[in-house]
Amino acid sequence: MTTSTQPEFADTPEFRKQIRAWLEENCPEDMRDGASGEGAICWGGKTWEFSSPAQKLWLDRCGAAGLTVPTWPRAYGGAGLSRAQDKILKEEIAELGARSPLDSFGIWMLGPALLKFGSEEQKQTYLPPIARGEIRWCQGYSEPGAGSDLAGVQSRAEDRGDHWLVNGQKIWTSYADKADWIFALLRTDRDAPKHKGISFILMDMSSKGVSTRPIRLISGASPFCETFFDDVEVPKSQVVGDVNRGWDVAKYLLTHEREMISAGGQTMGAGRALGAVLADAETGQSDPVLRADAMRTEVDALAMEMTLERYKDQAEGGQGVGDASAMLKYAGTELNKRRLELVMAAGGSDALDWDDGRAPSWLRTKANSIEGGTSEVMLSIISRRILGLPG
Amino acid sequence: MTTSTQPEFADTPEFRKQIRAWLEENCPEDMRDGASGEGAICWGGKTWEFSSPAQKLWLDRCGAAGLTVPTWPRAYGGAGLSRAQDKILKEEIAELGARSPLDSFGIWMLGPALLKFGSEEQKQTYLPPIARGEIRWCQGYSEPGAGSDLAGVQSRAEDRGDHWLVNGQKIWTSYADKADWIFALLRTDRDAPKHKGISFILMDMSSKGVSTRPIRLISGASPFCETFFDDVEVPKSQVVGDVNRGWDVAKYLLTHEREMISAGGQTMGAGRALGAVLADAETGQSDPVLRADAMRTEVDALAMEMTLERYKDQAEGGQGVGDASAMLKYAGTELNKRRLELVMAAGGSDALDWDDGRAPSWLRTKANSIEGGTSEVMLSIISRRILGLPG
Amino acid sequence: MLKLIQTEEEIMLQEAARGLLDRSAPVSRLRELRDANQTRDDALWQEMVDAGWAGILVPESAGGADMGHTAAHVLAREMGRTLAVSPFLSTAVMAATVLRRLDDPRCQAALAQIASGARTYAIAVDEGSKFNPERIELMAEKRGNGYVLKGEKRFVVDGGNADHVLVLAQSKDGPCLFDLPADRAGLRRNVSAMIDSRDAARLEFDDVAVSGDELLGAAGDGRALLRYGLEAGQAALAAESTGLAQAAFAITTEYLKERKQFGVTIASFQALQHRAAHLWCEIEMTTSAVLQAGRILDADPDAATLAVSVAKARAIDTAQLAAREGVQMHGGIGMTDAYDMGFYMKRARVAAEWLGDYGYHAAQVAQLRGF
Amino acid sequence: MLKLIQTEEEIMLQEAARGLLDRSAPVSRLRELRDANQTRDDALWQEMVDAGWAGILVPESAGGADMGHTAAHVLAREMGRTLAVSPFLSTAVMAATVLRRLDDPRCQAALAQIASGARTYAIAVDEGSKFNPERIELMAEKRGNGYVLKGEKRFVVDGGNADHVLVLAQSKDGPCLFDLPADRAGLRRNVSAMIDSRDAARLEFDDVAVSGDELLGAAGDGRALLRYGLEAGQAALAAESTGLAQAAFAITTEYLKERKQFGVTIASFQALQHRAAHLWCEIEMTTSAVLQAGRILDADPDAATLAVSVAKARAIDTAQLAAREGVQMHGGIGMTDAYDMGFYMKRARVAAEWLGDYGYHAAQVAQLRGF
Repeated sequence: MTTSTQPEFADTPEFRKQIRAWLEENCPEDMRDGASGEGAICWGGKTWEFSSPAQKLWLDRCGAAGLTVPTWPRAYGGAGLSRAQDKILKEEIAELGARSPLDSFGIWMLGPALLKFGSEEQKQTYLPPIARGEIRWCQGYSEPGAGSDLAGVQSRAEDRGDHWLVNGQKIWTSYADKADWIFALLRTDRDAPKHKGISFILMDMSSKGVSTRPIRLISGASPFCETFFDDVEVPKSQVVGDVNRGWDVAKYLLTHEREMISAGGQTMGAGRALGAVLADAETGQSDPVLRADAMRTEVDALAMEMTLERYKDQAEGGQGVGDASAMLKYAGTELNKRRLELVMAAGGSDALDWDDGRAPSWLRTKANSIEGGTSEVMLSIISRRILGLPG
Repeated sequence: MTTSTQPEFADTPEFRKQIRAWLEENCPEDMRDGASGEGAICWGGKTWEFSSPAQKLWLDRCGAAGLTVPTWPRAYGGAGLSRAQDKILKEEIAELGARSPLDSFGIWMLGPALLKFGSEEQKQTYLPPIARGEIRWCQGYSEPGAGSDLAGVQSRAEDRGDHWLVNGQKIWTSYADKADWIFALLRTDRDAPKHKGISFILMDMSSKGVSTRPIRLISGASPFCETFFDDVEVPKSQVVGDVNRGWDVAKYLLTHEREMISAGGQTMGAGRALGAVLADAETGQSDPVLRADAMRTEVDALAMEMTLERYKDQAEGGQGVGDASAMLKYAGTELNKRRLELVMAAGGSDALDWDDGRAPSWLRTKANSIEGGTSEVMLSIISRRILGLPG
Repeated sequence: MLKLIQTEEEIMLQEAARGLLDRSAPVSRLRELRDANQTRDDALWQEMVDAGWAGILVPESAGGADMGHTAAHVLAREMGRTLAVSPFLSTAVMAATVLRRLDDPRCQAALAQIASGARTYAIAVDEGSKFNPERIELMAEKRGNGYVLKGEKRFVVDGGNADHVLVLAQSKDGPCLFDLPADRAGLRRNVSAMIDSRDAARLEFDDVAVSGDELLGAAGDGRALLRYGLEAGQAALAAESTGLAQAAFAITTEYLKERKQFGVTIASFQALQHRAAHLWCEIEMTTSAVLQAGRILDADPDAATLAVSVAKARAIDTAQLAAREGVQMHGGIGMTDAYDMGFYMKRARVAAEWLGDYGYHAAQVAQLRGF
Repeated sequence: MLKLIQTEEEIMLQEAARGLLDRSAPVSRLRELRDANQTRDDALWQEMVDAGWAGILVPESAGGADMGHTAAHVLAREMGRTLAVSPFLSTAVMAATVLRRLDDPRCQAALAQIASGARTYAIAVDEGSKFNPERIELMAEKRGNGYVLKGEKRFVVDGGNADHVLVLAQSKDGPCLFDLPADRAGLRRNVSAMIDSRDAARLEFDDVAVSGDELLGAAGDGRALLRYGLEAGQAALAAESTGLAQAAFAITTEYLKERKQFGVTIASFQALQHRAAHLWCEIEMTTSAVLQAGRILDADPDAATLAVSVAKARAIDTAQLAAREGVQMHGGIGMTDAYDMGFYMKRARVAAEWLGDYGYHAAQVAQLRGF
């Protein structure tokens, strides 16, 4: 699956020089503005409309070089970089101000799951199109009424001999209306204990019987959808891992997701901005309540930053973050909520205008401590797995 | 049991005039300084040493008039005042700055319990000496290791035909080393469900086999004691209410106690003082953190005051406080802890000197949310009985 | 004396109010208005007028019910429960409180207009992003018998729909309060899309001519006069926020009892129980503060500042906590626009800023308590 | 680079420290000292000296181990766990950090005295009830080659027992830092009964003569010079407070697992579980901040203020929370003097004031972050 043009990156002290040269040569000027917001993201997929020819060129070149998924094996569309090389690559990308060529749930979620649990054939089939941005994936975990109890999956896949027959409903499926495929948890054994009867199944969203409906949040339009399955036929080969052992895959991905959300929670409205927020506020100097809240939040935000740094250092030192990811998720998202409460308080009545933009961000943060595992679930994980308290 | 000198107070508009005249005539000058601290309290009892002849005179006169326990029936040493009269009495006492003639657990706790659950003979025997300050009582509820589970009483009273044989240990028995008698919860049926095998028993502290040991707290010396019973013989007549139904008495007194503690928690370090605390603080103007904490505490203290006022008004209007006493207990004691944290922060290093006096008060407040039912127990009571949540 | 319990009359009023609002102004009505880009509900206001609510603070001589602030708070609290949209606070509470302080036939007439539903008001105070009636820069320049107003007012709640505006302006004689029709030449109203789907506007005064008759009270007395209205509004908004908190809390505890997770109702989780119990305590304390503010406004309005600020500070804090806990305890569904909790959160945020935020009112308390 | 993970060397140091302290300075030792009205433990200090701790920041040329601030924090954290009583912070951290900045044979000699255990120090800064090195009024008047000191210092931790004192004074040339023996004529030490049963004193300087040799660095540079020592002390105190929090938390979670109420261990109550988990998160975040402060003090002490203030603010907040939760979760027994938790609470309160309270350090952070 590797293309003939794919460069070989050597794991030597020369790597930094080599990758810098590659980036200099291949990254279009327009992709060097360091932009990272929603508008700058390239999600890829069959229906993707590139924002510019440069965006397409940048994706194609990175995809061909395996640099959309640098640490994946070359055989599956990656560049086979080591962790250390990947770090250098990221530094050089930051140095150049290059945009990310491609972001997707395929890269963040399904890829790692397939690399760990997929069959060789599945890896060959699904990974390279992810790497090249050809297929866009969405995830189907949550169901209406299940909430924190992710294993309470009711949507079912019935074994019909040569195929699964899928019926049910998923919720909080981000970008399901734009995705080409979905990876979903489905109940394949209704009699087994709830964690033992679930399978991790891949489905083509263009299959007959699949439909989606966007969800409006209190913060406005959102990428979230409800997704409905009505007698959808799915080939038997599209189960990842063993049938009825899908919970293992899900658990693996959940820890992975928590780490990402906690890191993301931190960057939303970066720490640096808080000083400016308060400096701009009409009562930023005169109101001790606002000021004290900001001081506390700033102290905690810095400690959070240092904690993310420490855990990254630990991970590089080979110590996994493990269950402590629950702490990052909990503390990061709760902090982010406090930050945006402060932004609203500092903004006063100006921030009450919907068009001002602060209010939607503020309301959106209220979901941070719900999505990807609620704060309550995180505290229970810490209590049980780290502190060893019963329950 | 009424003395011949006991005045008749009429429940008429004339009452205020009448009681004012009585107070003017009977309250010694030295007892009109409005003092209410520990040093000013008259606890009474066999071993009580009066701080002055005026203290004794004031107790004797009030005792004779039934005004140590104004709302108790005249037959048991009270003045038989109505609730409205009692309120007028308190107003006139405050107006004159008269000290309380007598405080005791007999008045606050045992009296109400006997009036509700005691036999006629028990009322005749025990109430008048309480009213006259002749017998000082202490309470024996808690046991080492029982904590919030007050019904987990292990100390036992065995039926020996003509008497109970009492063995066991009580803790947190305030002033047990100075009390003449104790009212205690003792297990009288070890086979019954835990709430059904407890009796409410009165014991003479001078009985053979009773001993006490004071408890030192983190805040220093305290009135609390451990009390030990080693084969103590107690007459059968000294059970209040039915044998094995002592929990009913205890529950009644617990609600009563909660209301008192929450009201007391509020008056410890009165609201008015907080402004002065902060005005005196070296960084009271310049530190937004200290200032914001003080502002929040002051706002909440005022709301707490208004809440106590509202509940008093409700009680006078005939609506009982009931389970909401758990709220008063919880909110009042948590607030008091915050207040004293603030006093310490405002005081800076000056307050770190033990002899300065602020630190012992601060440490003492930490017990407020434990004694008389922990904050956690209060929240559970609210959750279950007021909100109707399961558990 | 000032009893902090509701009278039977107040309890009856509350029951009547709840009936009217549940019928004519449930949260679903706010949703309809929002979806239709509407910020006024004339039919509802007419119902309120018919029920005598517009005249709750209007003297009987001007056709009002004259029931006092505590009664107005009963209504405001019920409106907070269903997030009713109406000019009640601006018109029936704030404007009426100001107008009735003046012994002036024009004010009597204005009060009659309020009570009959013929006129609604908005109060224009803020000029920055924070409530600060001490810093007024909108200029009133004397011209002939009248004045010319120049400047800008922001966050004028009900400002887009009101018939009249009370405007606090600065003149060389000191602060002046004017009562003028909102359609006066030179006055431009820019309506903003407020997060709680109600009406607020930015008012631009571009040489707006007002007559001497439109000055309320004496020149220089404007701020002192308006203060009665502002404090009445703050207390009523505290009452509304308390109702909001109570409703959000009731919805949440109901949900806790129904919702199952891991095979049991989530109401059985002790961590949620304790948080719910704590929130209930907060609401109880706030309820007391609002009752106290109402009693003092009725008995001695010149001494009400402390109680009003305690009530407003507590109520907006409590309402926001109730909304936050409401969303979090509901989980994902609480985040959806299809569910009502978001409306409670947005209204609580607006109440947190309108007529003074927590810091403003806590500072009032600190000052009055000597620090 | 500045890795926020402990090196193997640091882990070994920690294990050795824990062994020594568990053996020679458990909390029961503090209790013994308290009951005997003692605030010094010479045998323990000698053990620390023998283990090289007194010289942890002393250059090897002066007989020290020169292991850096992060290593000093490892020791401080372990001392916090058992509430060890020693002049470590004042002497080995603060005084050593100041003295080693000067290229001066007398300072070399002083450092050698510190490392050998021959001399202990106290740092005299505060003059009011709050830490404020910017406001110094103790006067240093030039007299001949030397100075005369007049004034008062308060809350001088270790001030009753130390051999030497570093004193920050005001001269007409600006702030001066002096190093003088504590038994100098005219210097009176009033030892106070500090709540954590350690040594703190009020120092009265009644025309105390100091020689020009006793001035550290140049006249006018005193505050800048002392700042290095103060920041080192603040960070080490943050480390000590983190150890305190960890120990209080460990005792508490053990108790939760053992203690039964209503027939089950109280560890099974979800409300307590969530509070314990929250506290654990707080301790983790604080641990990161202390690690960061140590790394920066070692790498670039001129840029350490932000990290040090974050660490100190976080650590004293966390330690106090851990102590409060410790007492509350233990219930009645936690309130008794016979149980250790009260000692943790008292030490945490002293740490909260010493070298700057939360407000002081949060203000430093705000200033450095531009608001």
